[in-house]
Amino acid sequence: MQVQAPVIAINNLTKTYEGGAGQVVALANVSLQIGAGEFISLIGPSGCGKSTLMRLIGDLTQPSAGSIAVKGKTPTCARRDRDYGIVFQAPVLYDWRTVQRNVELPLEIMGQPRSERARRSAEMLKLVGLSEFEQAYPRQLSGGMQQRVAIARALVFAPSILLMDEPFGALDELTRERMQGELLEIWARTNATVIFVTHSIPEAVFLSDRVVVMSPRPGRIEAIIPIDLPRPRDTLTREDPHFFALATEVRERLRHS
Amino acid sequence: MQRQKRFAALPIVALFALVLAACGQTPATTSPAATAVAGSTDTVATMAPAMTMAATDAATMAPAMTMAATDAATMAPAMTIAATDAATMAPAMTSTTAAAAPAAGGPKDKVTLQLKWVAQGQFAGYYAAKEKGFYDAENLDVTLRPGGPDIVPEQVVAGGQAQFGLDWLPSLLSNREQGVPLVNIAQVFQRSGMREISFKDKNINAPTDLKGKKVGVWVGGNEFELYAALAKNNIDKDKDVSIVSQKFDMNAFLGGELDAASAMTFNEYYQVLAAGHKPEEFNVIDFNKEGTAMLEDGIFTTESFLQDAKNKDIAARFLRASFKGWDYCRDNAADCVKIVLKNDASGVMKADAQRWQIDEINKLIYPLPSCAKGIGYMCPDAFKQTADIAQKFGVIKKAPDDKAYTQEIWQMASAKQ
Amino acid sequence: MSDDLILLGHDVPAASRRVRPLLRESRTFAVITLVVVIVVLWESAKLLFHLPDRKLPHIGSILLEFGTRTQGGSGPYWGVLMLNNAAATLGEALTGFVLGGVLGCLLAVVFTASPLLERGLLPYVVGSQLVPILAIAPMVVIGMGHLGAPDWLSKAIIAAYLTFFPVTIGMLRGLRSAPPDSLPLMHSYAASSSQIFWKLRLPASLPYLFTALKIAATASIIGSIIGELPVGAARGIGVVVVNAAQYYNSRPQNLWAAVLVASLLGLCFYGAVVLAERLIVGPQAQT
Amino acid sequence: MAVVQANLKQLSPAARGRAFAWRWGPALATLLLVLVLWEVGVRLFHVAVYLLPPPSLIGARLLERGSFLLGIGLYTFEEALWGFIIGCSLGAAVAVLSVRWRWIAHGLLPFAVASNAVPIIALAPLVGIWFGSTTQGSKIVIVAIMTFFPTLLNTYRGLLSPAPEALELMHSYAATSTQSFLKLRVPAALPFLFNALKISATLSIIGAIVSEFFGGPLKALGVYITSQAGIGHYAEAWAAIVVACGLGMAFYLVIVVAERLVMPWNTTGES
Repeated sequence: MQVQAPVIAINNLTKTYEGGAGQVVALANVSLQIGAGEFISLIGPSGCGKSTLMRLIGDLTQPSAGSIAVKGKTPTCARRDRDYGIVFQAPVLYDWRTVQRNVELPLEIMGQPRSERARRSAEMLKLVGLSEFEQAYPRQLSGGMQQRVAIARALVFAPSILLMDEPFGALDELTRERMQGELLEIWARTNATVIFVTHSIPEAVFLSDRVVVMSPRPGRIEAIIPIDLPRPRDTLTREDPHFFALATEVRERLRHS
Repeated sequence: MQRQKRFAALPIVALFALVLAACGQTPATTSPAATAVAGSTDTVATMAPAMTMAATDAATMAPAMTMAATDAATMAPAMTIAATDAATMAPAMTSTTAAAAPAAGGPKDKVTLQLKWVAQGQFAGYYAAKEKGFYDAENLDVTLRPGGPDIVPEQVVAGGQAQFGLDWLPSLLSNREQGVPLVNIAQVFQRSGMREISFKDKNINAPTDLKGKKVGVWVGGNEFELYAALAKNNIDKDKDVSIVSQKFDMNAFLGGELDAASAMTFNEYYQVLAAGHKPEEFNVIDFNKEGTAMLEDGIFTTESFLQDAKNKDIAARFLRASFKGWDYCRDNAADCVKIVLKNDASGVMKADAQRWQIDEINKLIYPLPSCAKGIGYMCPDAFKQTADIAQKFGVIKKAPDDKAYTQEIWQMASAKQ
Repeated sequence: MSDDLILLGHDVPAASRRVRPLLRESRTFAVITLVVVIVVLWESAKLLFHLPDRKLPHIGSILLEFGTRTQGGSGPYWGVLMLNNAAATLGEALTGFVLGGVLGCLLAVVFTASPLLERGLLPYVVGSQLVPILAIAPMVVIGMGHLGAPDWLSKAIIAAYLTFFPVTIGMLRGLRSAPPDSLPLMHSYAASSSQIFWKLRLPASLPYLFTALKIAATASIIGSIIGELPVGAARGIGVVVVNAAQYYNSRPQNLWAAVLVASLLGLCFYGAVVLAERLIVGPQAQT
Repeated sequence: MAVVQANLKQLSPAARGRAFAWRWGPALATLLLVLVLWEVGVRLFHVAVYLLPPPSLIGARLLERGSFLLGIGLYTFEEALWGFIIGCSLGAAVAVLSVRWRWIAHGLLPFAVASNAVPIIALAPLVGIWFGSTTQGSKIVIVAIMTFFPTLLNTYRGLLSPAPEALELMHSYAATSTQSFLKLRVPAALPFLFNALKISATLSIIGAIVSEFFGGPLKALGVYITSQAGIGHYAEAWAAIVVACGLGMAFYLVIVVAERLVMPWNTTGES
């Protein structure tokens, strides 16, 4: 769990927006080091800046002050090097593409040959358990299946960093737990570093190596809680007293924020 | 809260709708009346009290009174149904009006004349009759209803929105054959004003030269003089020439699209001259000379209208006053130009054009041909020529019966004069 | 097909609404720029290609036309006459707008209440717009006249014919636009169907209704001109267009000016509906 | 929703027949009812032919002059088609430019909206003066103007329709702007474009007929309608109007079929 060579190094990051009623400080002086292959959850109440932090890492928005280094590069360079796979709360699949072609989309943009694309997408769809649905259109799938396609699409080009913004937020509890298990299995087979934004305490505890608790107005880090539950984690993990203890700690921290 | 606010605003929507409705009514109800009465303020002054009541206070109108308001254009829908068709007039009222001698007060007879085209010099006689009080003197309240590019006066009259209409005889015959019982009561234009003109360089000196050319004509009733001239010269209008529908302006002709174009002497011909051309630049085919001229503007009404003796009287008075209007324009062309311009709601017309128009129109009426016993007289031979040509060239399938025109009204009009 | 007639009413994409004040400024600027560009292009094209007035009169002479006097120099100014004609057209259009608007709303309410009627009639509501109304305008005027309608009403009915369609479609969408859970909510209050209509469906439909009314406003002007032009009338823009076209060779600026007035009339009516929308639906209303 | 669609395809023939009957039955019944009432009403009340000919008479003329009417219909359709092609492609092209350079949009879109207020019928004589009132040119230009603005507005909206996340996704792949345009904006705009094409299809037929009102050869549908109505041949005029409606509907349906072929994923685009 030790952070030696951080993949992502965030220093004194500040982000302000010009709002209707003057400036809104979304993030104030946030510093965080994330190690290679680490699974980090960002948790906090609405408006604590957790999504903003993720978007800053992913080069989807620019910081007002402070710095981010991703593998020693700026986020923009990292993005150009295709280091990021992003999954949003909504699956954001392209209606006009079949499941297979949705998964192939990033490879297409990166100019991979057709055969390679087909191979990789088949592999990814197998990983998320959707091999039978290659030729289906997104609208023909359920919400959970669509989100699995989105995950397959995010992983298909083997990005080193996976940014997930409440990806299971819209799913029902059982599907959500199953997806969490699947996500851990997939993650185990890749070497990706995951930054996972969530509202759910059990979800954060179950998935993460460390849970970053954030507080609002202005957004800052309240606490970083290491999760020392053994891996691989499964249904039994959720019933472990230590799991409850960690969840309680996160809850306490959140309440104080 | 937002929803509440929207809901609270609903009365405003309703109010807005009401205001819109009110605005919609105001100009519309006043417009026909305003133009119809324009310039003849004395109309109102000479109106009998009873009539004023009937026309203004719709709510208190007794059923028997509806006939007094025959002017469909100024009426609200509910009233007009009973009012438009003069043939259905209440017997009680018939006696009153029939007894009314010309200019002897009493309720004025409201009638409408459907013109063939927009207000212009072509109809100067009717506008003059109205403006100069000739209709008033005959105890008539006449509305002149302007036409448009696609209005067919025959249909308006048959539909009951006007008692009298103005159109070319072949068109009347064609409509009559389609089962529309119309009858010509006066033939105002004794000569054809229609020409087929072309620039000299097209070398079109006679109808035979139209072969292979692009020839413009007004379709929908005014094409038959040309068709007859073509047929007379053994030219198949569907194969040997390219007939093109030309619309209310000479731009296609001046722009070089058409080899030849139809032009009325009083209107389109002037327009090409006004565009800066000289008469000597054109070849003109005159259907009068080609022997395919047909009778143009004539006054007609429905057979059913004339079934009532009282209506015959109205028609006779209408003709008498209209003829007086034409005579006035023959003698006072300059004044008639002013009258026409005053009635041009569009404000587009210029005095010189209308002067030309009235002068040319006068040539179509005067001097009266030898067969005519007076202005508006239908010469039987002229009728026969038009009917023959119309039949020969497919405007109508069989010869018109003798009810297509009547001289009776014309005789009534001239007898009392 | 229905959707996009409605879409025609919007012009500001949802995403850019956030930056409204900035956008509006740049928009005003862009519009002014474009007007200037058009004027410059117009006049320079005339100069460069030696376009005669018959093809393209000077902008100045078109505008000056409004200040000339009619009836051989002794009558009212042409601009005044044009106002008179515009008022006649507007009167018909307003009547048609109200008639068509009411009919459209009624149809939409009936269709919402009865799926059977919707399936039976809606295809013909859509199909009605396939009929070339200009071609049958004379028949409409004569037919309506036969039934006793005065001339202006026949023209208003033609305007209503073009107006009711977007209103029906827009209102239908609007009445169905209530958020999915709001209906069960109303049911939970044991609301009567008329309460549901007045408190939920109708307020929810207002934005859609106004979008449709904006289209209907311009359609009603077009409709009344279509009624006037082929059939003739005592007054109206359609009459001016026919007359001006007839005398185009001697005075081309008349026709251009008439088209200008017709367009302004449509724009003003459109603007009036936008204004009403702001007042009734509130400032969040889209343009 | 997805499940429902899957089921529709698996329905038994009988059930599909019932679904079809429910979908179109009321409309067909209305048509029959209207035709019967029209015919009976005209005969019962002795409505004059020049007011409203009975449907049987219109039908008879339609059969009698079918090939002729279709011939003149095709002449008019040719104008509509060319105007449609020019207007729609220009509209789509300007929409693309407007998305690329927003100042074009800011300057042009208010005019596009305002253009709805311009009565094209008032403009027609001017177009005739420029492009020839009796030739096909002016008709094509009028149809092009009529179809240009709806296509422009709809395509523009369609190109701007992708959700911000969809654009961010492209951004995260470091896609070039051409790539995001071709792979995201263009396909996302297709439903909007097809909606515009559907409106334009019917508008183009109407537009061609309206412009023929201002002059044209006898073999044009619009000229035929007005000329026949002018000499009291109402059944002929109505038969031609039926042909015009039929052409508009056929053109519309062609676009609907094209839409289904081009956008197999879009199964909800019916109206």
